[in-house]
Amino acid sequence: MAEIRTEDMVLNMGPQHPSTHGVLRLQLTLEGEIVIDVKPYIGYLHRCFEKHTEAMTYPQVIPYADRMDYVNAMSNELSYVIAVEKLMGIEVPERVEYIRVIMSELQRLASHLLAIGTYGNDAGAFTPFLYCMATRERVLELFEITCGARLLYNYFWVGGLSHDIPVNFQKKVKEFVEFFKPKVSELNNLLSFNKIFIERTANIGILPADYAINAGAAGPVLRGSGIKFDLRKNDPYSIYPKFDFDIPVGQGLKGTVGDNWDRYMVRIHEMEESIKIIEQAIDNIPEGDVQSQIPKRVKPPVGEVYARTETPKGELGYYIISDGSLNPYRVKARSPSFCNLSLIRALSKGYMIADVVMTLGSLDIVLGCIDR
Amino acid sequence: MGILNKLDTHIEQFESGNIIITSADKLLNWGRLSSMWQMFFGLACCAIEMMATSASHYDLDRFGIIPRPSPRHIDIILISGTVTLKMATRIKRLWEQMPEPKYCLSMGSCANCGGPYWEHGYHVLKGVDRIIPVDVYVPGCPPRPEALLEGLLKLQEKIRNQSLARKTN
Amino acid sequence: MDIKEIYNILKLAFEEGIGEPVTDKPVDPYMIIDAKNINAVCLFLRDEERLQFDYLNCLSGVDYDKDNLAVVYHLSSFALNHKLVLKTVVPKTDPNVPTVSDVWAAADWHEREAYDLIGVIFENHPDLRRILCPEDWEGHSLRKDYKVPEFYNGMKVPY
Amino acid sequence: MDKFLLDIFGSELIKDLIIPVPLFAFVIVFALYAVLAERKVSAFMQNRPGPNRAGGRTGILQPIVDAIKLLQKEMVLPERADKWLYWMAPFVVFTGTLLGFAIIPFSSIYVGVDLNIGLFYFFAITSISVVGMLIGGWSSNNKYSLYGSMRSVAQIVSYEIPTALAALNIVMLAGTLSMQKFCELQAGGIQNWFIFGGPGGLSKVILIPFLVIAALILFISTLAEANRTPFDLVEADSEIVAGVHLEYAGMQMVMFLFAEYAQMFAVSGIVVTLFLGGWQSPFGNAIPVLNTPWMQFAWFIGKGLFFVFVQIWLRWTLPRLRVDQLMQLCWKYLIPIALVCVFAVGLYLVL
Repeated sequence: MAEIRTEDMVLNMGPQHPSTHGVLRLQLTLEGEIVIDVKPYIGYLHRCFEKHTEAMTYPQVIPYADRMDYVNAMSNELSYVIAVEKLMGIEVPERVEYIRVIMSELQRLASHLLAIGTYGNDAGAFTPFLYCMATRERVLELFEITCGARLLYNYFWVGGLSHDIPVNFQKKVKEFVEFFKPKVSELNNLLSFNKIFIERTANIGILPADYAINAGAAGPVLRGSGIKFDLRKNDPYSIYPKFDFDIPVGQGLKGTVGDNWDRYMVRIHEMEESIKIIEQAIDNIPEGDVQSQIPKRVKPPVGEVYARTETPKGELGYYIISDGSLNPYRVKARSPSFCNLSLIRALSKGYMIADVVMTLGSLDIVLGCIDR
Repeated sequence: MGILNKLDTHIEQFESGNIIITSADKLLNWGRLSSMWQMFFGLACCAIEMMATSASHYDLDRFGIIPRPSPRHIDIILISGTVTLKMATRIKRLWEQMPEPKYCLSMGSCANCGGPYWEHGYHVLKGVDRIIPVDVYVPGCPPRPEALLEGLLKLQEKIRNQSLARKTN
Repeated sequence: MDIKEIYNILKLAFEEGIGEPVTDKPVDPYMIIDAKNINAVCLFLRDEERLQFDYLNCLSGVDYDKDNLAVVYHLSSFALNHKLVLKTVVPKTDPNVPTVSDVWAAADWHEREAYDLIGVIFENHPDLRRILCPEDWEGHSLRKDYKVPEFYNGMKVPY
Repeated sequence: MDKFLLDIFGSELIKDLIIPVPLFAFVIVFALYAVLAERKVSAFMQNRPGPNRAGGRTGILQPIVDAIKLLQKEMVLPERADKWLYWMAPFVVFTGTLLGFAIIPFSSIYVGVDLNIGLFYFFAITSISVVGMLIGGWSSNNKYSLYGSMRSVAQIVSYEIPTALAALNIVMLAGTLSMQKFCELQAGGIQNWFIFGGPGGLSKVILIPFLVIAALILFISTLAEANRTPFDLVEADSEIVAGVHLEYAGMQMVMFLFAEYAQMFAVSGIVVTLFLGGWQSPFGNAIPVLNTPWMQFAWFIGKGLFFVFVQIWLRWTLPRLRVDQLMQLCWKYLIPIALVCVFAVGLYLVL
């Protein structure tokens, strides 16, 4: 009998595909349903962030930093302003620090809610997505009363804030915290401990700890592999040392340490921790002027700085080179999604098409952050 | 409008304002405007607001707008975000894959004219209308969900005034 | 561990190609390493018991000055919780730097990005292609002398 | 009914032409409004209003509007598609489903055709839609469609087995394959439904657990045959975009959708007929008003719609399975359990 010739199927997923979370293109080489190789192609949202920074003054870069990782704009701003403040040696008032921490933790909630919701959608459950979006809407409401914008805020400025929090902000946040607490268990009942969902996520896309470090994984992806590393604790910035919170890590409860379910669960637990931080911070906001330290002209001395913060996606670092003028000489953003996405190839070999989708969702990428 | 264009030759004989044509127009327009299926497709920041608009709080389903994953099933494409040069050819192809009658709504400054990337964005297409025809522009960076809804209502208005007999684009 | 101590350790291990640490400018001190040494130095930094730089935070390509390009490595260690900045400077006419993607897998995409935007060529890189810009893009866009093209594939680029 | 129509028209041919008309109308109306029901039910489950512009607050005209719009859509023939097969596929799929309706007993006076091998016919004829899906997926010349059709074939063919095994229990108990006979046998109230052992003495009690399990298996596997979540791998949005009907536009896509929604009711009809008394009132003849032929329509359709609701409910609650897990569920769980049920019922009948 003549030998039957077989060919691998090459399937292009994206740049427009419901579950690539934006404009990512994955080139899958398939053998039936089994994935032999994945080649990610990025750059479909390359908006020249780094070129823009060279033409803008330092404060003008903040809105562009917003637009990098557009689902957690506050954290992006925080990272950038901390970098510039470090370069200029500015000490910001404590009130500003408190507000920044509260805002970035709220932003963490919003970002994780979106990540979890879209993850449910990847698994085929559409309802959790809408539940998460409805909860997220309440967070956006808080941002809206503070700075008027829902998504991209330009709220943190170098040395301060664009304006103070509104009068009833603390009351609203407390109301929100009370509203949010039962939502986590609701989400657990709806999705996390669903038998089918566990079947779909546990033991899939296992990321060993040593490879996670070597490949530069960050944030929940790193912690999902069981590494207790969080910049808020390990390389503290702002006033995080003042707060008491845990670092959730993946424990392999339903499968192996570092599988999709662990990464997912780390996000659920992080939301609980964020609520803890907000509760501790909201009552202790000191009085003060949020704009007293804002410099008239942001003109850092010649030098360079690499500042990193823990965004919901992981370590976001800005490497800024200043040549002493009003514009940065070079700004390079080390985006967490960029490093996390580069893992997809190693994580999805040998699994099925449906698993690639789930693994991609568990990495929680935002293309704006990857392509910049 | 492809199908409308084809019909054009046959109904030239009717004067515009013919009572049968007008009623048929109304019915057909009503069908198109009340059931605009959109593409399950987002580009950038605006996509998040688009998702928020179709979620429970604002609920696009009220207007009969549901997301469909395939370009063959849809009537309206929401260009939600920055169109880069690398993506532009793909968007053009998507547009060509959509069956007539089709509409395009450009959401946000980036899709309208390049937005904040207009000057130094060497890799950004300065407005999606350079590659595909746009029916409604929604300004904002990003537009609030209310603004997107307003844009969709404007598009409905536009469809309402279209006609089999006379082309209004 | 202080950058001075790291310098001393490196100085003992490598005879040449390790620059004096620059500490006078704010904020991060750095060392300039010769391009030809960079892979060996990085491997040493990762595997040396006292240093253990197991994590590559960031790898940036920089248009350093009129004639030179630079690659900047931000390293940190999980085990010992210290940081280090390395630089390597190459002329624009011959921008060849050995890859470190065999030392840290994280460097793979960062190097492709630096190649794409700055034009540093990483020797022995497994898959050195453009990553952000399209394959047929011309020029390296983050160079200071970069000119925006008039047209790309028939689409007008400037506003 | 046959006799009545024959008396009026006096011709077999006209009678045969008239009989399917209400059936066809029912399928179309049901499919249209099942789409609306899905949107409304999902809206209710997701705290949102759902369609409420076309036709007032209830959105009652939304399906009509969708239909008007889809009629205006351009028919697209993808480049390099196999033209004839491409045009044919939606019709094959829809016809296969529609033919299945022929033996669904809506009432004691109305059934498309009361075949003596009705159930067997149903399983045979609905498999035609698999062929349609295979044709559609292949001829579209799209890899996603191809994956969708391959999945659909694997899935539907596998799930035929547990479906047939679960139905076999009732066939053995009833000793017939005729759909009307199944219903007639379950007369006399809820205790005589086959899910509760069917008509018989006290000894039937030992059958009840097996039959409940068989009913569940039948429901689950028919869910898979109708390609509904959690088994909607054929059109899994997040993996293979829309699967088989990815390349179809306008009315052709509607044919696929109609087939899917019609199939939902058809499989519910099978579950209802086999296990839940078909068109029998749960009160038997205790309340004769509720058991007139016209009320039987209401009972049957009501029971059917309940299962359709359950299908929608599941769809908006559960994530979907993976391909291998789907097969695992079928071959490792459903088939062995169904076999146990068959043995138990057989043993009972022998003894």
